[in-house]
Amino acid sequence: MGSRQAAVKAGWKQAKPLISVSDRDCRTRALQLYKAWYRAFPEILRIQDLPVNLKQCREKLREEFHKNKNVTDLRVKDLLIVKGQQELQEFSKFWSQKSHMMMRFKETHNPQPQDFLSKFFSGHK
Amino acid sequence: MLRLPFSRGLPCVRVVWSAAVRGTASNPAPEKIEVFVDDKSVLVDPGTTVLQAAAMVGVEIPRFCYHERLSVAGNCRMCLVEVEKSPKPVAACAMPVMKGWRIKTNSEMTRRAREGVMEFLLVNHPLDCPICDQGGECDLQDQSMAFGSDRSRFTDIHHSGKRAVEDKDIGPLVKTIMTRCIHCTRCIRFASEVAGVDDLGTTGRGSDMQVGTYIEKMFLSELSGNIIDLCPVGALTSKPYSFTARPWETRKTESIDVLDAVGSNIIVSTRTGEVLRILPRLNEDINEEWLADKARFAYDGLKRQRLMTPMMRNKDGELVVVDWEDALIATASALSHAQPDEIAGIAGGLVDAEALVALKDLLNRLGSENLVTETIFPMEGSGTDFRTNYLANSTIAGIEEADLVLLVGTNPRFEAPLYNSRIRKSYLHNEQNVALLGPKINLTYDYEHLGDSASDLKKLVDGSHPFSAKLKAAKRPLIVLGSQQLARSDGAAILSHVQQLAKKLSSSAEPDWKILNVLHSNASQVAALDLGYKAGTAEIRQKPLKVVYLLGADEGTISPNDLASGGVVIYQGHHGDVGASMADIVLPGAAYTEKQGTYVNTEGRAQQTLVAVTPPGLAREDWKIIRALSELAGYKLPYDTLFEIRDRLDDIAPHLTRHGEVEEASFLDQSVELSKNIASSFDSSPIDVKQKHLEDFFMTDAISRASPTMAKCVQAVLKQKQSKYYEGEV
Amino acid sequence: MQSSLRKVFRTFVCPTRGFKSSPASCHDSLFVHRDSKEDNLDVNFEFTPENRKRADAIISIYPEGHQRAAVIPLLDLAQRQYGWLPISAMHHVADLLNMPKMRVYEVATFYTMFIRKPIGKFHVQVCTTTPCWLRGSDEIVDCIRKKIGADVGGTSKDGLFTLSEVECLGACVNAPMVQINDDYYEDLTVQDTEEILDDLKNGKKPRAGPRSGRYAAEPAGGLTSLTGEPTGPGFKVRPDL
Amino acid sequence: MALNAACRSSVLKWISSPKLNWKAGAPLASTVGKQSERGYAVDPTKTLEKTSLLHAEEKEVVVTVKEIEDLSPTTGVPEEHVKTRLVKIYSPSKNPMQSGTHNTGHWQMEFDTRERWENPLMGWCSTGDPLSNMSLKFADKEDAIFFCEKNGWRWYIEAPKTKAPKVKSYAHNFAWNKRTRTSTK
Amino acid sequence: MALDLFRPLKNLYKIVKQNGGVTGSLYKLFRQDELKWGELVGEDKFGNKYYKNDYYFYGRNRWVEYNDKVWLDYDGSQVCPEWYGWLHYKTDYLPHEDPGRPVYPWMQAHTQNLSGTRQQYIPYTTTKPKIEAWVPPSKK
Repeated sequence: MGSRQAAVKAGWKQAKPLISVSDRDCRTRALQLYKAWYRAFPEILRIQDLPVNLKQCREKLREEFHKNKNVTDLRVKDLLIVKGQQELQEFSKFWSQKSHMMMRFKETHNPQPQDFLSKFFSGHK
Repeated sequence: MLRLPFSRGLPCVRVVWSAAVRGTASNPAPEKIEVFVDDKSVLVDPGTTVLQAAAMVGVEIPRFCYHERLSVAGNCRMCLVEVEKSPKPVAACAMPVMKGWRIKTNSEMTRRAREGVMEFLLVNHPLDCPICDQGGECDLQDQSMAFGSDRSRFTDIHHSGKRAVEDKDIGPLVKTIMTRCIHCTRCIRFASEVAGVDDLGTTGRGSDMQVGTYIEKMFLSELSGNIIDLCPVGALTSKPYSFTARPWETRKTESIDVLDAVGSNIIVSTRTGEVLRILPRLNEDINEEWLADKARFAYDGLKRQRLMTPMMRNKDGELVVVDWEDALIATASALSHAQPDEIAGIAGGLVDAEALVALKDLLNRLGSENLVTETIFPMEGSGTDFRTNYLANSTIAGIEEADLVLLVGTNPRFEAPLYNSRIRKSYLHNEQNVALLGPKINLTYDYEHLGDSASDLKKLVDGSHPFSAKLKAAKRPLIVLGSQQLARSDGAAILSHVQQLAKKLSSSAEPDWKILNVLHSNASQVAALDLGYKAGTAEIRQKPLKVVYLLGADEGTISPNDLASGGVVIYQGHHGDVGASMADIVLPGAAYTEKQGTYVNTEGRAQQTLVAVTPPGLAREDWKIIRALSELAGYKLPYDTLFEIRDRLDDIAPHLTRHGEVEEASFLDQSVELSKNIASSFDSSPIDVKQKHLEDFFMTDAISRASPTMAKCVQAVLKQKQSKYYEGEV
Repeated sequence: MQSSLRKVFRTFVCPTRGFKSSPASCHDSLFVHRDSKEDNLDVNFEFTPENRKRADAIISIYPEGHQRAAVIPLLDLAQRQYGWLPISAMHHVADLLNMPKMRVYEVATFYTMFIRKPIGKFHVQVCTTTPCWLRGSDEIVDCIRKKIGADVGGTSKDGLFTLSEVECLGACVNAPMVQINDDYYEDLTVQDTEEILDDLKNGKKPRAGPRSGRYAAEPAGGLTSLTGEPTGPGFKVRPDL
Repeated sequence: MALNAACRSSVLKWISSPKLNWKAGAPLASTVGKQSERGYAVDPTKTLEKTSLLHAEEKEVVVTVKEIEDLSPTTGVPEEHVKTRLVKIYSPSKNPMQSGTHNTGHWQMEFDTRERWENPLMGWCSTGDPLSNMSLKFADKEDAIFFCEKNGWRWYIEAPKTKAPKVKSYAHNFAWNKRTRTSTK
Repeated sequence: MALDLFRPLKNLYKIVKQNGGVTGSLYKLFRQDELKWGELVGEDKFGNKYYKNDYYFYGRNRWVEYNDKVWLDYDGSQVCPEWYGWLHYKTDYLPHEDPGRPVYPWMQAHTQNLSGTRQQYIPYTTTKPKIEAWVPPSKK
């Protein structure tokens, strides 16, 4: 119980690694994943018959990687890499379909109001 | 296997027990005695019952008639347990433990005893669980699953021998299906001990015994709803809630009641965005486990007369529905076209601290200082500068420690029923004495009546009153001043005299004992005064008002005639009541079940309500309306989220964000000093209270006035008063 | 075949304990109050001056603060005065003792000897418990029934007699017996019963006690034991002591 | 055409390669930039493979991480439901309708209530809140706090209300000179 | 039997003849996308004509030609219930031949599917609002 209480106060701890053992290691994996995606896109585009071009795909790839640029935790990064890996496999094998890819290009829901007033006028937010 | 769950979750009880036992031992604790419950050793105080000792080690003994807050009856026999070397099982609820006893709560004898009791109870209990409202939260159901036999020997398939009892009509709140009654007598003990209304009893004997009122009579109590909770079976169920929902279908939100100034803890049960019922929630410091009828049953008022869309008066003077933009822009322009001193904000009795602080910030930014509450509090002397002046300083739980209570111009029974039930509890169990200065009313306990003349206060202060000797002799005296008296023209004199009396008594009382208590009648007053609102509308009515912003103010303390010509009344609130009918612009806000708001009760304890359902229609949380308005008026308030407005509250009054804790106030000496110069002339009119009778209790605010159930209660009470069997009790 | 054998076996050889309910044993009186012609709040009940004195005397027995213990004797007193206990009598007692009315109702409904509905002048209570029954209480009941023209629980047309069957009244030695108001009439025969009822009807008060000529509960055929003088000291004691 | 097909199958083969080595801290053999024989620079499956460490032996390896990881990027909870939600951590109170204390004594987390709306035809109720039915139970409150912190939710604690013990005695009903002497059962 | 090379032509002749010459046939072809010849077995109250020709394969040997008035707005629901059974091979009896067709007073007259028209059924809410709004008192 005591250790948990300490845990609430943000600090550092030693933990078993998920996959990577160092930041450098992790970076390597991230780059590898990025490259794998980069290279898999022509094939994915071909088999999925996506209505986007290669450039757009690669821009999107960059964007998706950049979304997580603020992640610092090694193990979270590892998990993200694993998930990216899974997804690559799913798309390459056509387990995920066209719509799953296109979801990335177009939000399926309307943009939510951001400032207080428009939130106030739009509903109970 | 089934017994396993009952023993779960009790380690925490044990901690509490031991902690509290340590805490309350003022005189040298008597030697503890050791007993063994299921071979687990436990040290208990002498006099502890077997059932309590078992609870300490986490063994929950089944029971029907035993209830922690009622006297021990020992008549259901469900708590029979085996004690080693005793030839017969003993009733755990009534038997004090003796040294070295070995209690066996899961032995063969115990189990057989329980099974036998269960069988007898079920012989005469109808098998109507599918149509019984208690189903799903029924002690009999649960315990027959856990401890009963798995087969029946009841072979009366022709239903010739099953007991049947006619139902009683005890009012519009409690539905009785007396055939289901298992004669635990909890309701009778509650009525007699807690409610102080000896109207329930058992008539007949043997298999003909029945619980009821003998004569046809309404259960005339402001706490009657609690017998629904107490009833372990479905004999007493809630009439408004009947056939509405099963307990497992509902979502429970733990919240706070705001219909009186006590701030009872409640559980709001909702389903499909609708409040279905309100139950009390345990809080030893406030409401124990009881709840007043208004708090429990006025929830249907939340579904009627609601303001759901913004409204504005058109050219014909009719309120018509508009959208938020229009309403807010019109409000903003009205505010910005008036001079700062022509704007006033009036806060009503059901407003949360967040909305109060938002309105105050907005009006202050506009340059206006005209922020008042509807309820009057004298501003002479130290006024509301010291919290000690307007709080129930001894706290609600503190009543139990007092040995003498002097009530001044208050009827706690209807102004704050749970405050009154505490006094009654102390009266019964702690031999507390009570005196009342005010009209003669029925408080459910005996009290010494000191007349109703305000000038007697002067005699009490200078010690010439016959009661002064008793006050002086008291070690822990308590003075409870009703907030209504402060609205009198001599309110300041009354307050100052009570303060002086408190000061005087503090010399003869125990050190650090707080004497002065002000009992408020609405939930928002303390928070408003804490935030720096002034009390009473008299002062601002003198000003040439152009814009009046009514924040849930429904008491009609101000009327459009008080405004300069072309004045605008803006009403923000949740019910169409007095305020909304006279408003030019209506902004729909949220009721207490629909917002996360802070309320401070009469003892100065900040607590928060939680969102059980979202506000209906276009209604919004109150502080958000003011925040949106501020942006349109060009004075944007610096908070967008609840966290940010809570930070703002924290800046002004840190205790407002410390939910659940009482912030003590102790500046009595200073305020007495400052109040000495107040003219001490009393009115000749006798001290009076508004709520003298039970029918005055039910409809006191916008929510309860909109409630059909409360209206039915008033009708039922008035009807009962026509009856020959009514004896002028309430 | 086998199963029916098993059934027989179960029934006779090892009967399982069966829980059987008796037919609904509804009490002949109601345990809620209903206003009626005879019993409502407009019925005026006050203790007569003598009874009031008695009541005060009863109350004075109990210590200060515990006067409500007098509720049973006072209700009894009220019943003796009025013949039965109307609701207004209960209220009067409650007011006298300053106790909640419900608590008085509880007492009045608990005890079967408090009668809460109109009753005849003479309450004939026939014991039909085993000893009396063996000695012919059935005939006595039949006789009374015929005589007063009302069934058990009923009142005769002239309002004089109410017949009830009661459990043992503790006079088994003088069975069969009836209790009429406060008096026991014992060792009855049908003829005796008729005589008693006739007397009461005619305003005479028949002598209470055994009708067989016995004084009290002594053996009917004279003493069978303890006939001689009691022996003196030293009876059958060893001579050397 | 045939070449293309061959390429495609090789890509698929890599990706579906079962040689995923999930062992934590295992050394990685291949490095970036090595040309594979099929002409692709990187084998995607290798990202999860062995790490090149000096000490190739499988020994206890530890990394230093933040005490409370922010798991929200990996949980799949929409961002608005991470940032705007408020979690209440509380110990549920006893059902006042019953004597038993089952389903109490643990800690529980619940999200703030969001709007529900009604189907205009049937009156059925819907909500757009994916977390409205998520109520997790924990043995103690630190666990609950830890969980919320990890997931990036704001939380607050509602202090549990406890019962005060009270001396009770059957004899009080019959006390000679106390007000607890009641005339009830 | 020798292959009758002229059979298609004969059929064409029959079809054209039955459908009212070349213009009539073209008209029907335009309306129904199909030209058939067969025996007219009856006509319902809506003016739809029912044909039968066992020359065609089972499943295509009974058909309806909708009333000319509806032009292209014909719809399966315009077949009246009496003919429905015959048309869908539920029975081989024609409506007037069928012995077991009771007529009850509660039977409603058949209408075609009105969806998409002004007469279509629009469901309305049957639930009471859970929360009643305040109606401001009117000055009038």
